[in-house]
Amino acid sequence: MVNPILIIGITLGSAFLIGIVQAFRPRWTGWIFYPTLVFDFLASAVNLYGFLSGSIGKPIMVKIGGFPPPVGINLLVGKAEAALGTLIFAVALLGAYHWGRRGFPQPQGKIMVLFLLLALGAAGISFTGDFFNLFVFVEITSIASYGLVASSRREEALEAAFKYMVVGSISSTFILLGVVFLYKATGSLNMLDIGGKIAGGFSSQVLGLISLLILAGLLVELEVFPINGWALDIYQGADPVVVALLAGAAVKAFYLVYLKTASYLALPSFFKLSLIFGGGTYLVSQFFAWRQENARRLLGYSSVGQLGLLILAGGLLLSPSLPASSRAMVLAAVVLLILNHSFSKSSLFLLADNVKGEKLEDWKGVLSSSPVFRFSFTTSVFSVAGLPPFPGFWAKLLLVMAAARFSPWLVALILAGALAEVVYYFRFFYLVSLGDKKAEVGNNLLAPLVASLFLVGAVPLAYKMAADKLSLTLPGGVLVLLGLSLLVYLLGFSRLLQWLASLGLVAYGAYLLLPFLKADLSGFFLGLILAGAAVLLLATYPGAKNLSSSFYPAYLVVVFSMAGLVLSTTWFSLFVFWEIMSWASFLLINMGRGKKAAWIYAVLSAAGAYAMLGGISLLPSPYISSVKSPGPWLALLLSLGFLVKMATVPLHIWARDAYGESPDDFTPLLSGIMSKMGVFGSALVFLYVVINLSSRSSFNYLLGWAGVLTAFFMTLLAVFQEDLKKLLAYSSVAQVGYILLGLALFTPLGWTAALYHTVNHFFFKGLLFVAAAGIVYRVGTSYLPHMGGLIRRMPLTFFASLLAVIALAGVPPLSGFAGKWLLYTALIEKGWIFIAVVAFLASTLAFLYSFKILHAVFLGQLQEENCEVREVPIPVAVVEIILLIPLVVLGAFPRLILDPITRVLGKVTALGIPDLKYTKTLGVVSRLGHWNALFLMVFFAGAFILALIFFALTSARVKLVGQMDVGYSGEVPRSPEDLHFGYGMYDHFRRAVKWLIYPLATRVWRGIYEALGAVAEMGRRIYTGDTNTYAAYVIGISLLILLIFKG
Amino acid sequence: MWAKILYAFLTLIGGIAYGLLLGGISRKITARMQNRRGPTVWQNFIDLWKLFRKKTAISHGVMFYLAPMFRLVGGAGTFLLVPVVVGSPYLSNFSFGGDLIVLMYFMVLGCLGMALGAAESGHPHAPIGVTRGLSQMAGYELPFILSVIVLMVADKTATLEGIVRAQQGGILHWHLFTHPFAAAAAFISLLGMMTSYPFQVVLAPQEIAVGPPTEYSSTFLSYMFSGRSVFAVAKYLLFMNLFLGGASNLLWAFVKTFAIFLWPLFITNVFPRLRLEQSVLFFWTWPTFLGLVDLLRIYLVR
Amino acid sequence: MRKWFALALLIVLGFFLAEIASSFPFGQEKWGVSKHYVDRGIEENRGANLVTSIVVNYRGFDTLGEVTVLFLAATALAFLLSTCRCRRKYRRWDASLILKTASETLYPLLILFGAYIFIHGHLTPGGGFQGGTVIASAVMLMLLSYFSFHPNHRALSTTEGLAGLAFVLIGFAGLVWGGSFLANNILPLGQWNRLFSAGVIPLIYVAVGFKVGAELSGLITDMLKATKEEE
Amino acid sequence: MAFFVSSILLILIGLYAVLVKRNIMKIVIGLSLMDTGVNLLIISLGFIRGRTAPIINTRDLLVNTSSKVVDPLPQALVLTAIVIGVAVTAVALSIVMLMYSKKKTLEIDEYKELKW
Repeated sequence: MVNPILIIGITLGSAFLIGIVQAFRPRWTGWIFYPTLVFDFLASAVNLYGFLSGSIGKPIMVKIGGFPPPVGINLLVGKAEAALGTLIFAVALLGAYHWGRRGFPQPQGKIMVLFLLLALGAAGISFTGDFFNLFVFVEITSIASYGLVASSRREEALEAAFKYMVVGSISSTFILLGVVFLYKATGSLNMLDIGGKIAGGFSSQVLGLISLLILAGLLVELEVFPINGWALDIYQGADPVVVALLAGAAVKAFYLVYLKTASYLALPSFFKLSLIFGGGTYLVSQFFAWRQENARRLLGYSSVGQLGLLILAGGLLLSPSLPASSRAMVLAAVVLLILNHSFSKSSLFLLADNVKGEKLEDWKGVLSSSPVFRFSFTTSVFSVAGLPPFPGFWAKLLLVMAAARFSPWLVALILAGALAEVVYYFRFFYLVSLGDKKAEVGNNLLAPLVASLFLVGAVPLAYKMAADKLSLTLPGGVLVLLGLSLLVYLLGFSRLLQWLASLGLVAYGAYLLLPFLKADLSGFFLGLILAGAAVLLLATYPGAKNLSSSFYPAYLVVVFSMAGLVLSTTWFSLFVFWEIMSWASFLLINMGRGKKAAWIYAVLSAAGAYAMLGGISLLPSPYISSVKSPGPWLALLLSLGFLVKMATVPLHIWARDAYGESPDDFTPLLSGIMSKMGVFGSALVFLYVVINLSSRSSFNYLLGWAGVLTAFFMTLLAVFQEDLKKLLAYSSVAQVGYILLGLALFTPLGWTAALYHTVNHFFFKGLLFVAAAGIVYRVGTSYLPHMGGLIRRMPLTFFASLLAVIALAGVPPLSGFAGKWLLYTALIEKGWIFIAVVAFLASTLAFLYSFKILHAVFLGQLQEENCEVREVPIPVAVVEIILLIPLVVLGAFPRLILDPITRVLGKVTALGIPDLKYTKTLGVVSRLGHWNALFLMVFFAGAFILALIFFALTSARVKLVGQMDVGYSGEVPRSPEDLHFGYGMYDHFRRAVKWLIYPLATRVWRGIYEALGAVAEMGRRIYTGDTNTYAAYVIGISLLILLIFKG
Repeated sequence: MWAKILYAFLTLIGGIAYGLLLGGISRKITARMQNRRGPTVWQNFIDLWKLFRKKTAISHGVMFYLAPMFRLVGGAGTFLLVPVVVGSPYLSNFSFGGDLIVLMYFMVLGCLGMALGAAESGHPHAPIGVTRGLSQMAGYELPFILSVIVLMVADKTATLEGIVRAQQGGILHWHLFTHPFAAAAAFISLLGMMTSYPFQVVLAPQEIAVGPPTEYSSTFLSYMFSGRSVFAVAKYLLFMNLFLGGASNLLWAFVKTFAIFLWPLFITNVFPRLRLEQSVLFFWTWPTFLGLVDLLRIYLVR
Repeated sequence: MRKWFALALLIVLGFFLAEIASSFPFGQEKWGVSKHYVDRGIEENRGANLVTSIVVNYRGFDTLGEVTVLFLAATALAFLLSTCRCRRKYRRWDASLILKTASETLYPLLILFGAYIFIHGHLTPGGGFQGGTVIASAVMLMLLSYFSFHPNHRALSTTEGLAGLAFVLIGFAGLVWGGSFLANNILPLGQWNRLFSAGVIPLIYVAVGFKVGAELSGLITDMLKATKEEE
Repeated sequence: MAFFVSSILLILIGLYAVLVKRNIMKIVIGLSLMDTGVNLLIISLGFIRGRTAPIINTRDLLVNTSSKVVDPLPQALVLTAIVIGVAVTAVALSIVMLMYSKKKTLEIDEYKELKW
């Protein structure tokens, strides 16, 4: 144990000493400055360790002057204070190091004194146990801040400092008046003493007003809306290092003391006050940041918002009706939020210090400038936005769970704010990752790197805290695999090694997870994931490709998080893996050409995931398999996330570009397997959530329509798509629409259809995307009109694609037909005939694009520039062949999959097994009809071969001619281009269905986004920048607080 | 089993011949309506023989080479999946292979193969024709599906046999009369299927020279030709089974299919041609409406 | 508009402040923790001036903070103005003879008076802050009189720093020998109402006096220097 | 009572300057006035009618002190508050000087670069 007074005394002494040394040997000041900070940090850390390890049992009470509490001043350092002290000095050390490397402004001794005393003031605020002493430390902090904010001596900095000073003076006047009145009312200045008196029944008619006076002063310092204009100005105008210290450390001390004051003064209305101001600040700030073009101000809005969230959590803590278990959750959330925000925001501001210019545009291309920058930035943005696996994510999880006990509206508020945060942070991320050229970036990156490493290091701690509080268990094997996946990053010097390691890891994963491969729903999907990932990974053979070094780690994380997802037994666990999967896939998509697509994907994913989290928080039991009947709305909320991943209309707007412009090696996984996680999730919802029969039918019918409309519209859009991968993207989404439809039927037959199609879709769409990757790799473009005639150059790929397309179109005798047959049979059996009509029509439309894929790529005229194109690389060809086999085999023997599905469905007690019989002559027999797959295959193949032989024997001499050698009305075509019909192939049809393909959803979503953005921009204007106005806000809001909450 | 295959083979030959004959008849009737003498009704047999006997054949590649086989096998397969005479051990062909859903998808196979082969020819008219054909298919398929679903739901079966059995017991039990709107929708969509006027833009002999098979000649064309003929017969048979109560013997089959054959023929000669988008929109409005009427009826009654 | 709005706000604020203040009847006896200071102050500290006892001992930690605040202000000001090119017309000549003569006479007296105040802080009204301020006013007087008057900057810094250190060290001495920071039991308390009494209180007040004097002097000098036009 | 009223009025006058005046110096002066008002208010809160200053320099004050002197604590507090007020004012003035040196104006309207 280190006596906290030592920290304060020694720091003060050093500050005075620096003052002397500065006068004689300015250069030596550093020799006092840094060791002092290190000492402070270590001393606080030792105390924190003492508390955590239990060697310090109760809070350390320091009686200054030896007087017992009410008489003298005392410091009271408990666990929270020790932790906060450690945090403050850690951030201060980082900032000091960073500033020192960049060079302190001269005279440096002075700035060091200010810096040291700012940190000390913040620590003092949290340590002190006396109200007047609190005021003194508040002033120390404030004055040091005024000086530091102005320290860059830029006009903006001075303006910000001045505003801060005016507002800060008013706020400290309130605090001072409150403290003195408090003394007058209670006869004491000691926090514990006053708290004891109030708890003991002391009351006074003005006690409420007095307390509110103090709290209002503290709320100003806590930057609540709308009295935070000054704070935003500081974030924008002051030196980033100073901002890092203020936002990362000083404000947190104010937060702690706010909580302490509120709980000592214990007025019943305090928790409402905190909830209202915290929630309001949180939501409004996250929202106002939407169209912010100044990077630093954007970060400022984010800081203010995070602080709002903290205050909201504080409100929960102050609430008398919060159950004890939830209180523990909120406490853990607060700790994690503070940790998360301090380090991520320090890191971001210190990074901002390295970027020239403040506009978001100036940040373009910084991500490609240096790997350290990229790592720190990504980590910090992820953690500040509350994404897994960083502490912010767990904090959000805990907070939402606790808030759900309180009110669903609070959950909605928290999640809405979190969503808004994702919107603008990933807009930032998207702008930052734009740009081909490297931006010029400073190399003062150690401090941000350390901060972000700290965030990474805090992950296990955060996980443990959350897991304890939520009784959350994640499958250990999967966690190990996820960890190992990240280690693959270390092999970044060689892609080939990474590839090999990935293959090995998938194999190891399969070995590790072997016991889970049972004949149930999880096992079914697990098998698909592991086998599929292994095959698709094979095709990503790096060769001479320009893959990012984080491609393979992210790929593996996606794979194993999917494995974890299907193995989850609680909704928490499912949500955690769901988020990991989403964000890892976001990173992968962002590595491709479509940065904006990745952003839209991120936003919609987050929206879905948060809806899901909201739903989970309202569920009575977190166990997936415990049946619940909460009604259709909750089920819809839960399934939104899954619907987004399945890109169900109208949530599909991300899919085209995200699929089309993601790295070619990732798209097969995205389409073939990842979209199936949505299927898995909705299957769970159908099975375990909507149990009430009357609501089930309407819910299912709704989702049935959603599925079939997805199939219809996406198919239609695919017809007019001129980009190979985007066409396949639409097609993929449409196919998943069928799967959703099958699930929504909720009959054994419908589920059989859905599960069959799930597997089969992986085969043919995986094949097509792998082939597309190979083609794009060889041809160098994904634009269909630039291809054509490639059958001559890549016959194998043509053959594979041909079979895949036949399966895709659902034409017998290949495997695709089974899914269609089962689905239609199920639809008619269930009596959903209108849906059946649309489904039929959609699959007819699929023929249109099926032909387009084959024609525009492989048939027609070979373009001149593609004459030298070679067949796809060998690994791709191998994968094509591997995926080809099941298409044919399943075409003849669909029972190879139907039987396992029947067994899986047998486990799912709510459904029962499908009413299918198998006979030799009629094949598969349903109640409606029958279909003999083997016969069709044999018949077709036999007849085909027979006809071929007959033809070969009887036909005349066959002469092969060149591609330009066609009967063309006497004209002589000059180049293959003249003869190729590869652009606007369905223009005539488009004229007929113009009204159906109007991009309504995109326009509506964009309209909503832009309307909200415009509102945000209007709303932001309340920050007029005028000092008088800000002062008026402060006084007005304080009065409002007094008026409303005094009761 | 072998006997069955033999019968199937014979039926197939008969089907091809019948198809060719119907083609000849249609040419003759058209000519007469236009005040021409026209070719003999056997002209199609003569053409086929001539093509088959050509000395050389020009090929543009593998897919081009295989397409006629796709076409023939697709057409023949469709034909064989439709029972000519329901219940007859031989004339019901291979209808055990699958129900109506299977049939409707199998029908596409031949067209798809042919389309791909034609597209490989490198002649731009071929894919233009194909895309037109596919688009038109998207048009007429909607009313057709509607009426098929009406029948399936009404009869609670998806097999052709079941549907035929449901129509037994007098002419008034034919679906043509029990579900007149659905039947009307289906028969209108038959016009699109047969690419007859006014829905003839797919082939458009004047501008794109019969579209898809434009580059085909000689033996290749003969295969295509026979495939096309038997495919047409298969469609007539299908309609017969769906709406006209099937056939109890071969004679009835001839009569009924001939009647169905006459329907597009009469339409085709008195209408101008529609543009593609007009056809599609036409199919998606009136016949669809008719189909929906019966569907709604079924839905509400159920 | 803006004025009326401000007035409205202020009226409401005034109402609230009045409501709180009026609940404490003016001039009536109401003792809280300070009853302890009044009743036992002499016994515990021997300082005749109870306010000083409180400022330096009972709430000595506040005073340490207060000293720090002043130090901070001086540092911040010196830092900010160190590069300021606040060009403004400033006279370059000395003041009138009357002022100069008076200043020369008053300067040592004022310093002496200041010292007296802070040395007797524990006995009479006043103390370190007051004394320091008087000393600074002497310096200001000289600055106003003589254009070329420059207090030694290093000396000021050193005084300021050493005085601050002294305060902290006295505090630590209390921690080491007296059991707690700033404990007033390491020196004999002496007799009530004597100069050498009250333990460490006079020592601290002397340090504070030096510190405040040096700081305020430095503050004034820095501000004045910043406005001087550069040659 | 008059002490309360006048010191609260002083606070309000200072705040009025902060809210309404467009000149930076006047705003700083307003803050200073406000501080003064607060200090006066604190002092007057500690006053007890008919008592003497809490300086025990005569023997009769030594006994039964609490019935003879005013409350010393507010006086001690106000000492601190005054010094802090001075410090804030000093920093404020230095910032104002720098601001003036950059833009050569004290109009607050000129200092609205940071907004929205």
